[in-house]
Order: sequence, then C-alpha cells, then structure tokens
Amino acid sequence: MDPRPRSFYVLATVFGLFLLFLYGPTITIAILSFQGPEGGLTFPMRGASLHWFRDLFEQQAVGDIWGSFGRSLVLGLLVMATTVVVSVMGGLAFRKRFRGSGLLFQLVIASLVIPSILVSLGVGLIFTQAGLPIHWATSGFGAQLTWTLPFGLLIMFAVFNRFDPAYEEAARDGGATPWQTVRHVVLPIIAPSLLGVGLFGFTLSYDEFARTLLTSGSRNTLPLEIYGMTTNVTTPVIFALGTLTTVFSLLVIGAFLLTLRIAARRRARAGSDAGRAV
Amino acid sequence: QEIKDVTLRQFGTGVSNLNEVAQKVKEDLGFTLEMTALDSDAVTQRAATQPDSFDIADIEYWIAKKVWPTGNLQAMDTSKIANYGKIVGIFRDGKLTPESTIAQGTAPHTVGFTSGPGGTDFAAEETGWMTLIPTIYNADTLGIRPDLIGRPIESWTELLNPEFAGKASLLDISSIGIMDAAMVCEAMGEIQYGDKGNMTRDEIDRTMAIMTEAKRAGQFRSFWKTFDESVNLMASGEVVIQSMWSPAITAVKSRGIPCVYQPLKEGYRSWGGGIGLSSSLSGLPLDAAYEYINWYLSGWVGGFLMRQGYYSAVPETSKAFMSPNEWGYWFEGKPAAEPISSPFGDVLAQPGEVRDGGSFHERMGHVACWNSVMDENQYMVRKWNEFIAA
Amino acid sequence: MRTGHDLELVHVTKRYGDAVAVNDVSHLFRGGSYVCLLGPSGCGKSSTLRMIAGHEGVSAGSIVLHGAEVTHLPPARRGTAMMFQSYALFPHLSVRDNVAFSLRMKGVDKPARHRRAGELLELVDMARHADRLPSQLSGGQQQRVALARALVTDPQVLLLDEPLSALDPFLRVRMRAELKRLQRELGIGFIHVTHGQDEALALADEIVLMNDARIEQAGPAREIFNAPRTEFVARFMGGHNVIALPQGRFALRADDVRLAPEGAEAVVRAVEYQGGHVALTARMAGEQELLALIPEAAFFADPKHPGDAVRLAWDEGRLHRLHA
Amino acid sequence: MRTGHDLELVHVTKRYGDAVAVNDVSHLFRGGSYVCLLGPSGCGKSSTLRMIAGHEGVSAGSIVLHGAEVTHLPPARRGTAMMFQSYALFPHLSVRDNVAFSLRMKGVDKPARHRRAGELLELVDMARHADRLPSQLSGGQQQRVALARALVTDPQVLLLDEPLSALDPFLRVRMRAELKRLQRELGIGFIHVTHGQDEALALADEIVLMNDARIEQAGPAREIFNAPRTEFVARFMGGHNVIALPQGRFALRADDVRLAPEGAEAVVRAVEYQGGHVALTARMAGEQELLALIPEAAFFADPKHPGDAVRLAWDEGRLHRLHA
Amino acid sequence: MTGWLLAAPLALVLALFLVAPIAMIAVVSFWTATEFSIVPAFSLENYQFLLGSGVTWRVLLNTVKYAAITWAITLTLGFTVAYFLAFHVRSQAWQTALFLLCTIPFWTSNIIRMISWIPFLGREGIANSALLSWGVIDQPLDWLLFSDFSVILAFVHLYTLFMVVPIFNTMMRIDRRLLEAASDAGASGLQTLRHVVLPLTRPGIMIGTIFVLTLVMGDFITVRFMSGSQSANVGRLIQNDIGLLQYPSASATSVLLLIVTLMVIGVLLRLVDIRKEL
Ligand SMILES: Nc1ncnc2c1ncn2[C@@H]1O[C@H](COP(=O)(O)OP(=O)(O)OP(=O)(O)O)[C@@H](O)[C@H]1O
Ligand SMILES: Nc1ncnc2c1ncn2[C@@H]1O[C@H](COP(=O)(O)OP(=O)(O)OP(=O)(O)O)[C@@H](O)[C@H]1O
Ligand SMILES: [Mg+2]
Ligand SMILES: [Mg+2]
Repeated sequence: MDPRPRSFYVLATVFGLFLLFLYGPTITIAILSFQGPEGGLTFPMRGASLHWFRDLFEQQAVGDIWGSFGRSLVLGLLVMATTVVVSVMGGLAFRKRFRGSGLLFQLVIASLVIPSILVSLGVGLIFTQAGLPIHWATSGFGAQLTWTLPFGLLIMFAVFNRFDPAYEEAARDGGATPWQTVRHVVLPIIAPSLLGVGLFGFTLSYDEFARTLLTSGSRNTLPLEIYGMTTNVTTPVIFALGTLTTVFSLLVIGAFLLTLRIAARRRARAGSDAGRAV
Repeated sequence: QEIKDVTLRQFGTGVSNLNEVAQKVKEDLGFTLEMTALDSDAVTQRAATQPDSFDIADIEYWIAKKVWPTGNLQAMDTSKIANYGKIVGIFRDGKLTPESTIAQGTAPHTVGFTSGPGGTDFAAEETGWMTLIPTIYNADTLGIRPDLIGRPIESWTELLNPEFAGKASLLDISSIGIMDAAMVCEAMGEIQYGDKGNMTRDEIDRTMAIMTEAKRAGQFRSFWKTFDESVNLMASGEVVIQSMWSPAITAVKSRGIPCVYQPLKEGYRSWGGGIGLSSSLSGLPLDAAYEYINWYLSGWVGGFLMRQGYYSAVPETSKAFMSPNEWGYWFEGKPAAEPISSPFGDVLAQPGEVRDGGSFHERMGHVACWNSVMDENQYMVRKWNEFIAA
Repeated sequence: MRTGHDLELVHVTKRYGDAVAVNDVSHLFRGGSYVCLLGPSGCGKSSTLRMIAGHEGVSAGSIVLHGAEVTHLPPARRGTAMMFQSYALFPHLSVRDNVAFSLRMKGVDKPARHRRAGELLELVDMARHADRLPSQLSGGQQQRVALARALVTDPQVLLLDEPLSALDPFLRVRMRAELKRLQRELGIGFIHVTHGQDEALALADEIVLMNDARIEQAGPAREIFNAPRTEFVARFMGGHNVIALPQGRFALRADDVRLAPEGAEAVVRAVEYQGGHVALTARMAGEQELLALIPEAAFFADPKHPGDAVRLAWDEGRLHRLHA
Repeated sequence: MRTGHDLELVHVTKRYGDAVAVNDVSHLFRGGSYVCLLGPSGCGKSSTLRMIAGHEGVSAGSIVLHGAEVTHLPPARRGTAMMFQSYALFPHLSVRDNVAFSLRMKGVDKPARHRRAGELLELVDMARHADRLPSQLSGGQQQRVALARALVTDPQVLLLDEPLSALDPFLRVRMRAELKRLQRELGIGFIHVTHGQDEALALADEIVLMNDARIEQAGPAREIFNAPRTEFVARFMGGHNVIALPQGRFALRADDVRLAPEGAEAVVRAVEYQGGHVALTARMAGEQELLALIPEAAFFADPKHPGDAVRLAWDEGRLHRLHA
Repeated sequence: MTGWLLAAPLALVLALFLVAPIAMIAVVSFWTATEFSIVPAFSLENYQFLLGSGVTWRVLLNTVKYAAITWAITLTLGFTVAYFLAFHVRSQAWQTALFLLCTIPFWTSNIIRMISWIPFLGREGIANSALLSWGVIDQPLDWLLFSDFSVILAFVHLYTLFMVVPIFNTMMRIDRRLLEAASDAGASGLQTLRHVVLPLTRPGIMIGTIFVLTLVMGDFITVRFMSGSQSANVGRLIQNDIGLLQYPSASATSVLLLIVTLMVIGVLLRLVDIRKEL
C-alpha cells in the first residue's frame, strides 16, 4: 500500500470526532438506561440494572407505549407498502413525458420542501372542516405519504436513470406484454432498490413526528408518545425506550441487509464455478 | 350488552390521567377506561374541537370556560351523584368556609353549573346540573431549592430577582403563566390589577412588558409546559426558583433533593380539575360514566391523589383510604409520625416533618386567584405568544 | 433471385422532433443474406435497425417482411429478433432462463422451454454455463448467450446492433468468424450494424453504406470497395485516394499506387507500418495528398522517411470515376 | 544512441494486495521515440504507465528519467505528462481553462496563461473552440484538447493511456496520424498504451509487448512483426500462423501462404474479404488450421468457398522458429 | 395515457394531502377565531397583527439565523466527512461500512436523539462535570444548554447527515482520473479541492443545502426543547398558535413561512437540476 498523505490522518481524526459526536448522545442514553432503580435522568449512575427496561414492559403511569408502538408499526408498514407501489408507478410514469409531468414533478419537490408542520396543520384543518374523523390511519397516513413519496420517487428516478431501456426492448422482443415486462424484467431487476424504498418509507414514517402531530387523532403514534413522555416522564424509562427503539431500528436495518445478502448469495450460487474446472 | 364490555375513552393532562386509576376501575367496576395523556393546550384543543375522540374529558375549570360553550360536553345531573352533598364548598358556592372571600379569577363554582340539560351557558348558583364534576385541585406557589438559594424566600417578587438570573423558570401555559406573572408584578408593586383573572389590555401589555424585559435580560433558564418538565428542571439544578405545582415538589423531594413549596405572603394561585362527559355519550356508556364518577368520588382516587399532595373534592370519603398518619400529614398539616411515602412507594417525608404550607384550610384559605380565562383571552394569548417568542 | 424471407423498406423516414434520423430510405434486404449496415456515427444505422425491429415507430413509409406489411406490428410478431449492443441480458436470470425467456412469455412449459434453450446453448457452445448469471460470463460468452436468446424464437431475420463493439480487438476477430459461420449454418438473414469497414467487408454479403440519414451506396462488399460510387464512400471505406482531375473526381486504390522512378513528384508526409504493408502518405503538387500501400519488402528495400522526395505512379486504368 | 531524456524502468514491480500487476519489469525507453505498450487486457500496461506517471506507487524497483530517480516524486515534478483514457477533461472548465489549468495552479497570471493555452490550442487546431465546455465537443475534439492540456507543461515524456479507444474506427485512423505527426514535430518521447496491434505497428518506433505482468518482447515494430520470439507474440500480432513441426514450432506469415496446385491438402473453413486481400482459413490434416492472406485479384480469379478443397503452399525459408 | 394512469395515485395523494391542505391554510389565514373554534369570515386581521408585530420580524430573523448558521456548519462538516469517505477511504467495503456507520443514528427517533443531549449539556451534565473536574472551568457553563448554542448543536447533530449523503453521492460520481489529471497538472491537495472537487460537488451541496434549510426553517420542536422555550423560530410561533387554538393566526404565520421557504428553495432549485443529479 502506498503511504497515506498527512491530510488523511487529519481527516480521519475529524471523521472519528464526527462519529463520536453522532453517537455520543446515543451512547449516553444507552448507558443511562441501565440506571439502578433509584437512578435519575442524569449522571451519576446510581447502580446498574435492567430495572427500567422491565419497567418499560409494565404499565406506565401515563400513556401507552406498546399500543403506540403497535400503531406506529402498522402505520409504518402501510406507508411502506403504499410508498413502494406509488413510487414505482410514478417512477414508471415519469420515464416518458406526459401532460402535466412538469407540474407534478414540481409538486413532488414542493412536497419535500414544504415544512412538515404546514402539512400537518393543513391536513388537520381540512379534515376538521370536512367533518372527517382525524385518525392516524387516514389523515396521519396521508400526511406521512407527502413526506415518504417524494423520497421514494426520487430514489426511483435515480434507479430508472440507470436502468437500461434495452432490457425492456429485449423483453418485448421476446414477446412479453407490457405487464409481463414489468413483472418479469423491470421489477426483478430493480428489486433491491425497492427494498431500499420500502426501508426508507418505513423508517421515515416510523420516526415521523411533525406531520403526525396534528393528524393522528386520539391515539398517539410512537414518536408522539415519546414526545409526550419527554415532558411527562421523569425516570430513565424514557432512555430505556430510546435504547430499545435504537435496537429495533438496527434490527430492521439488519434484516434488510440480510435480505439483500441472501438474495445476492442465492443468485451467486445459481452459477458458481465451485468444484468445476474452467 | 353488559357494562363490563363498555370502553370509555378518557383524556386529560398527566396530572390525573393515571393508569393506576384505569386499573382500579377495571378491578372495581369491570369496564375499561382508556387513558390518553396530553399537555394542557392539547387538552383544550381536543375538548373543543374533537368531541368524537373522547367520552370523558378530564380538564380544568378554566378550560371548561372555553370548552363548555361549544356544546361538546353534556350537563350532569347532580341527583345521580351520590356524594354530591359532600363536595367541598369551593366547587358549589365558592366558599371554603362561610366567611371566606372569593378569590380573583375563574373560581370553579362560576363555571361549575349550567341552566339545565343541553345548556351551554353558566349558571351563577347551584342548579342541579353540573358542567364538570370536581375531582382534584390545589393551590400553587413558587418552588425553590433551599440548598442552592440559602436564604428565606417570602414574596413572588423573588422570581424576577436578578440574583436568580438564568436560574428561574416559569410555566408556558398562557392562562396560568400570566397569573403567575401578575402575582409577581403585583407583588413588585408595578401594577395594581382590577382582577388578575380578567385583565384589561393595558394590564396585559404592562405585565408582558415587565416579563419580556426580564426574559431578554436572561432571567429565565427555561420555560416548562408539563408537570414533569418542571420536576426535571428543578431536580437537575438547572433552575432554583420557579412557579411549580405541589406534587412536582413532592416528586423532586422523592429523589432526595431538597425542595420547598414556598408559601408566600401574597398568597396562592389555585386551580381545580374535573371530569366532563362528552355530549355524544348516551345509553349504557353514559350509565357507566356515572358509575365511574360516583366511584371516583367515593374515596379511593381521592386518597390516591391526596397521598401525592393534591386535594380531593370529597376529602371525607378519602379519609377512609388513608392512614391517620397520612391524613394528618397531608390534610391537617400535622408533623408526620412515621415516614410518609407516595402511592408509588417513594419516601417523601421523614417523621417530624410538616407539609409546606400547612393544612388544607391554611392553604386553600389563602388563595389569591384562580386559574382563569379572561375576556381579553385572545389578546392575552397573542401577547403571551410574543413574550415566548421574544 | 429472391429466397423466402425478403425484408423491404419502402420510403421509410424517422424523425425525432425536427431532426431527421432516417430520410426516405428504401431498400430490399435479400432473405438469407448477411447484410451490414455501415456508416459513420449518427448516420441513422441504429434508427433504421430499431424501426425494423419494431422498437422505434416509423414516421413515414412501411416495412414489408416476406410480402406482409409489419410496420405497425409489435416486435415479437414480426419474425425478427434483435441482439442488443451491450447484449441486454437479464441480470437476474440464469443463462438458461435468459434464453428461455420468450418461450416463458408464450406460456411454454418448463421442461419444453429448457430443452429448447439447451439446444440453442449447444449451438453457441455455452451449454456448460447454463446455470450461470450473465455477470459471471466474459464478454464473448455474453455475446453468445445473447445470440442464443435472439435465435430461440426462430426468427426469419436477425438484427444485430454493433454486436462486436464491446469486445477487445483480438476477441472481435474471433467472434466475427463465429457470427459468419452461424449465419451460414442457419441460413437466415442477418442485418448487422457496424461502423467498422473491415468488419463489414469481412462479414457482409451485402453492404449498405449510410450517410446523413440516407443510403449512400449498397451492394456486395467487393463492389463497394472496388467501385465506390461517391467520394464519401471511397474515403469512408479507406484504402482509397480521391484524385481531382480536370475530367472529374476519381478514386484510386492505395495499393495501386507505387513508388517508381518515373512517377509524379511528391514529398513524404507520414509512414505507417501495417505488418504486410507500409502506408505512405505523400503530398503532391497542388496540396493533393496521396496514400500508397506498398508491400513491406519493396518499401524496406529502400525505406523512405517523412520529408523525403519520392515519385509516385499508377496505371491510368485503375482510376475509378466518382459520381459525386 | 541515446538522446536527451531517456526513461528507464529498473526492476519495477507493482502489487495490488496479493495480485502482481507488473512483475519485475526493466526497460529503457529511448528519449524522443514513440513507444507503444501493447498487450492483452489485464497484462499490466496501464499499471506500468501509471507508475511512470506517478499516479500509482511502485512496490519495488525504481524509475529513472534522464539520469534522475523520480520513483517517489509527485506526478507534476517528474517531467512527464499524462493523457487519460477518456481524456478526463474538467467538465466545469472551458477548453481554454482546461488547457491553462496547470499554469493556473502554478500561479501564472491570466493573460500569460491564456496566451500559452491559445498557442497549444493552435497546435492541435482547436483555437476556434476555446470557449466551449468539454461536453460540447466531439470525441476527436476532446482528444485534441486533452493533448493540448498534457503538453502545456512542456513534458519530456508524454504518457497516453488508450488515447484512441473512445473514437470510431474512421476517426481513430485520422487521429493516430495526427499523434504521430505531433510527436515527430515536438521531438519528445511518447509512451502510448494500446491493445490494438495495428495501432502499435502504425505508430511505434518501438513496441513493448507485455503479457501476464511481464515484457514478452520489445523492439522496433518491424522486428516484432517479422521476428516474433514466442508463440504468444506471433498469435497476438496476428497475420501469423503457428505451425508445429517435428523440429519445433514455427511462425509463418499469412501473406506467405498461397494457393498452389502442388501444396498441402486442406479444406476451406472461412473466407473473409479484407479489401486488398482475402483471408482464407483452411484446415489441413491433423486439425492444423492455416490462415492464408491472398491478394484480391488472385483470389477472385478462382474464388473458393467454405467446404472447398484447396492446396496450400509456402516457402520453407519463410518459416520463423519460435522460442516458446 | 398510461403515463397519467401510472402517475394518478401520486397526483391524487399530493392533491389531497398537499395542495388541498396548503390551499386550506391560505384560506383559513383570512378567517377569524374564537377561543375554541374558527369562524369563516374574511378578515385581514391575522396579517395585520402578524406583520405589525416587531416580534414577527425578530422571529423571522432568528429563523433565518438558525438556518444560516446550521447550514454553514453542516456544510463544512458534511463536506469534510463526505470528502474523507469518498477520497481517502480506499476500499469500497470500508467506504460502505463507514458510510453505514454514519447513517445508523439516523434510524433512531429524532426526539430521543435530541433530548439525549440534555444529560450531556446540563448544568450538572457530563460536559460540565468533566470540564470542572479537569479544572478547565470553575463555574458550570450555562450556555451549553437552553441557548442558541444547544439549538444549533442539536440541529447539526440531527441534520449533518442530510449534507453528507448528497455530497458523498456526487463525490462518488466524480471521475477519479480528474483528480489524477489535476495532480498531473501540479495542483496541490488544496488546489485540487478548490478548483476541481468543489465545483464538481456543487450539485450535491445544493441538494444538501435544500434539505438542511427546509428542515431547519420548518423545525419547531428542536428549538423548543433545546432553548428551553427561550428562543423562537417561525415554526414555534405556529406551534404556539396551534396549541392555543388560534388556527387562523397559525395559518397566517404558516403562509409567511411558506413564502419565505419557497423563495429560498426556489432560488436554490434554479441552480441545480435535481432530476439530473440523481
Ligand atoms: N431518441 C432519440 N431522440 C432524438 N434524436 C435521436 C434519438 N435517437 C437517435 N437520435 C438522432 O438520430 C440520429 C441517428 O441516430 P442513430 O442512433 O440511428 O445513429 P447511428 O448511426 O446508430 O450512430 P452510432 O454509430 O453513433 O450508433 C442521430 O443524429 C441521433 O442524434
Ligand atoms: N487498483 C487495483 N486494485 C487491484 N488490482 C488492480 C488494480 N488496478 C489493476 N489491477 C489488476 O492489475 C492487473 C493489471 O491491470 P492493468 O490495468 O495494468 O491492465 P491493462 O493492461 O491496462 O488492461 P486493460 O487493457 O484492460 O486496460 C489486472 O489484473 C487488474 O485486475
Ligand atoms: Mg447506433
Ligand atoms: Mg488499461
């Protein structure tokens, strides 16, 4: 290996500090979540225990963590599925110009840049004025889509920018109908990116706060619940929750990476040279 | 359909919206109570705008002044309330004792009754139809960290004392915060209010001007919006003096941190909470709701709340659910005979300690004003908003 | 003499917006012959091929295959098959499934389509690698799979868009021999787009030379090389000089120019060794540059260098008159 | 005879992890000469060039330019300049600014560096397009700009990595003539990486043929073509047959094989028209395939087709013995 | 035609949950409110109060200040990190691994990440205790928490990644040979950075800028938590109004925020073609 230039060490140090900066607080709360039963929200630690994690699984004084977790999970999955389907359709649509495509694209960008609280406020207003019930699965769902769809769509743009149209022509040449082309050629080829869109959609929704604030109705999603807890809970149980949500996120990513890995391995196995002379 | 299949959705602030209550309801009455805890702005908002999202609203009296006229709540027939007669006078004719004077602000009895079923007005005296059934109330004052202050505090003026610059806090709930601010300004002798609970625009402007100036000068460390925020601020030493709620002080103390609920010469600012029923509630769920209310007033909840430092609307019934030691300490202002512990098992006072502020009558007899909604509420709200943003 | 599956373009035009990519082209591609579409970049070769394949709409004119108009049929129903420039093998399917793809689309059952795919993989000598993914193949191997995939539908005409351009020169020569062999064995028509003259000369029964959206000249490879009709053809095919004489412009093959004591005076500009020959560029009077292809032995018997004065000669009979 | 700026590789090795890309290579590049580094894909040509340029560290050995060791100098201080494979023109800078880039880095003031850039653009005939962005240029034009940019530093040696590979065949031939002319005019050394034999033959004063991380043979173009040392060289340079005889393996040039009534029996396998010649592949007894390059006129006097029986002959004296 | 069909779900979602709500906000901004409900009567009162109050302008200025400072810091930091990852990390495996490492905290709830600073920065927090015990200071530093410093710190913590990702993405697409060409031309590391890398990374910088600016300008809870309600931005103003049920007033402020945001982003979008950069 060539020797590293000095700038490498400077930048590596900066990078290391940046990581520390990123992880510092997370690690802090991870440590604090193992406070003893007497412990508070700040250092010093008073003993070490799993008390607060146990506490998390018991009835809290206020709120309903697991109920809101369940709602967030369901909502996340709903948003994820919708985002994947709608973004793929949108991505396909945008490959050709159509009337109003420019306007629609600008709307997508607007959707990305308009502050969340405005969407939240607006959707809440519309629903109340129209006399519709505000519920996380209707108004909350819609408000979140205005956030996940632009991301999904932009990813699809990136994917289709790199997608060789010759694949589709080859499929048509082989007699595939438009639907068969999408089903047997386009979708399998872009599948890994779809997983990515799904993962993105899920986490954006799962973590969305501002857009859900005024659109979730009488039942909280997890971020709202956590928001409530930050003002209503005075024990390290909230840190335990934080640690647990982090772990959960890591599990989701892990599952995602594993899926990709397995898919890649399965493909590779199909045609490996193992045990064969070339 | 049986009553135990009923599910009632209740929401309110974290103060009284406790899951223990729901559990006990399930045990004692058999039906399900779903609790949602929100901050008081959100509570107001939901009560006023989303009547279908709840069955029972656990709100404060001053909020009722905003919510009741919307017709989202239904009047309650006092004849169905078993312990109606034992409810303390504050919630009926406004007087703790026959000779008490009624404090400024939205005293609970002024918004406690309506003309009849379907009424959206407030009645001046007991009519047999209540807007809210009182549940919980208290008198608030400043909380301090005696260890960090090291000298006696006697007046509301201390909140703006430059000595505590960067170490003071105020609550950011406009209707309550402005009252605390008014207490301070009045104590400082800067403003003489006609009625702190119903200020004129000019009074509001002057009050906010004083507070804004203090804020710009860095008097405040932080504002708080919920009970526990105030606890955290105090417990972590970020703040040494702030407007505070009694149980919040209890909570700080339970961590072994010295904290005093400081009686002040100008008196207390008081508040009261109650339960209202959604106007859409009828039939079996409505029966369940009445059953719930009667159960609420029958003592267990009262004891549960009183042992945290609040007062019950029907103290007599609660007495049965408290030990004589607890009753003596919490209600009568006597020194504790044995260690006093909270319902959650934290030790709050050692033998010999006396409750800050003394007995029930000592406290509730020195109320200077009630949390309220003013005629100029909207103007006040905007000014408050400006103050927070300033 | 026409065999079974002639393909005819009748006044075919392709416009992209204002730009005309193919301008009123008519041509008959004889069934069973190897035709190369040759021309500089952007002249419209790919557009022509893609119209034949049905991947590009026709702006005007029609395409007739074996007597039937196919102008508006979908690609799969024309009897043509296409092999794409960088092969466009489906990356998620094994070699076998790639080849069997169009059968699967038709609903042919698995054993049957695998059998057929196996046959074609035998044909291109890729049966061993049937289970691999395209990414696990070398360029030449990918090319064969693409060929097998295109042939699985038994097309009457195979269309190839620069099939050899992704290969290195060494492999390119080998694969072009294979293409030629396969075409002869199958007896179907190949239409092969390229911009390499040597490739076209080596492969084509007929060369269709395009320029600027039109056909410049079409005919057997030897005819194109020996009797270029226009200056463009002469220059593009290479190995020719274009000489302006009072009577008109003439093409003169470079290997007909020799160094001789009695020829026209010229100054050597450049010398390129080409293995068996040496290409010598010299400038005559009047700025006319002349390329001479001189056998190695002859050249090195008396080597010349840039700047040397030489005399160049040729037989008048070898001058070929150009039309434009 | 050595001129000014000789470049010498002394036991140079390049390793990437475990893989050896260049294995103990020593060679002297004569100053002022045009050298082509030729070889199949992956043989280490680019790695060698990049080590000379200083863009790749040297794992072992040293590089000496004009007597001074430059092994560890930064690229700009070696006296070399590099022209990159796809030109690597700065897309955000105009043609003029691209050329003037290194002067700007040196702190030369604007008028001076623009003047100098203008001169170089004149040299490569691109002065007209000085204000364009690279994306607005054709491939050939980009190549000239890249050349001008590389030359602006007055390098002693110009390094070119496949400079012609992005061009179409027509342009490639034209641009290689320009490269050659420029090199002669400037009189500096060019080291040009390519994997095209024809390109190397046409351009090089000296060809360095690499294979498998080593130099297989180095020498003047004609020597490489006429006297290949190994079977690999003979095959790679093309136009050669490799014949196994009891005495050993021999190379035989394809243009030394002729159709003759008294020759060895063989069956035609393939016929490729190449303009002036026809390449005929035939199989003799014992699976030996032979390539014959037959002048067009001779071939078409009596054309052969695949499957025909022919007789092939050659002079024994033209057999060239191979060492490996 | 099919284009429209495919784009229809996207258009529908955006129409229902973006266009309509924003239009609603615009309409409501001209209504009046009582304490608990909104009254559909045309009135300019909201705007009069809003534009007439000095506080509005101060808050707007504060919003812009937060956005500008956060932008400058995230840009510097994000660029440095992306530069290190893209140009100094040699193996692709390491690049992916380090990049993932940077993104992991992003999958943890924003609110938890934010409040986790509190035990760190408080008067008795880790930072102060450490500094005190090292003898660097003899008084706890008050400005670490509930100050502009803590607000910006939290912003930087939350949003630097939104700079890193697009910048890294563009940097990875810079042809490495351009850097070699620059070093061939005698450019020093800094010169290469200034004259080659920076101009070529501009689109990524623009996209990152758009993200960071919208997120910061639309934020309301970071400012609330990290300033202890001592500072305000426009989002806070809106949230306060919403909390106090002053929807028309909140809407008017929203319209103001929308206009400012769209103006800033509009200018940025002129400088970069998002679709091309994906
Ligand atoms: N989809 C398109 N939209 C607009 N113009 C196009 C399109 N495809 C091709 N063209 C234009 O049509 C002309 C002919 O293009 P075509 O691809 O047929 O050329 P070609 O001969 O195949 O060139 P090459 O050898 O470079 O592949 C060119 O000028 C090209 O720019
Ligand atoms: N950065 C690298 N890391 C690891 N291996 C490399 C690297 N660069 C080149 N190699 C390997 O070194 C060997 C020589 O590569 P090099 O690029 O020099 O070949 P080349 O002769 O230029 O080939 P081509 O004609 O394909 O450009 C190859 O096997 C290649 O895979
Ligand atoms: Mg083409
Ligand atoms: Mg190379």
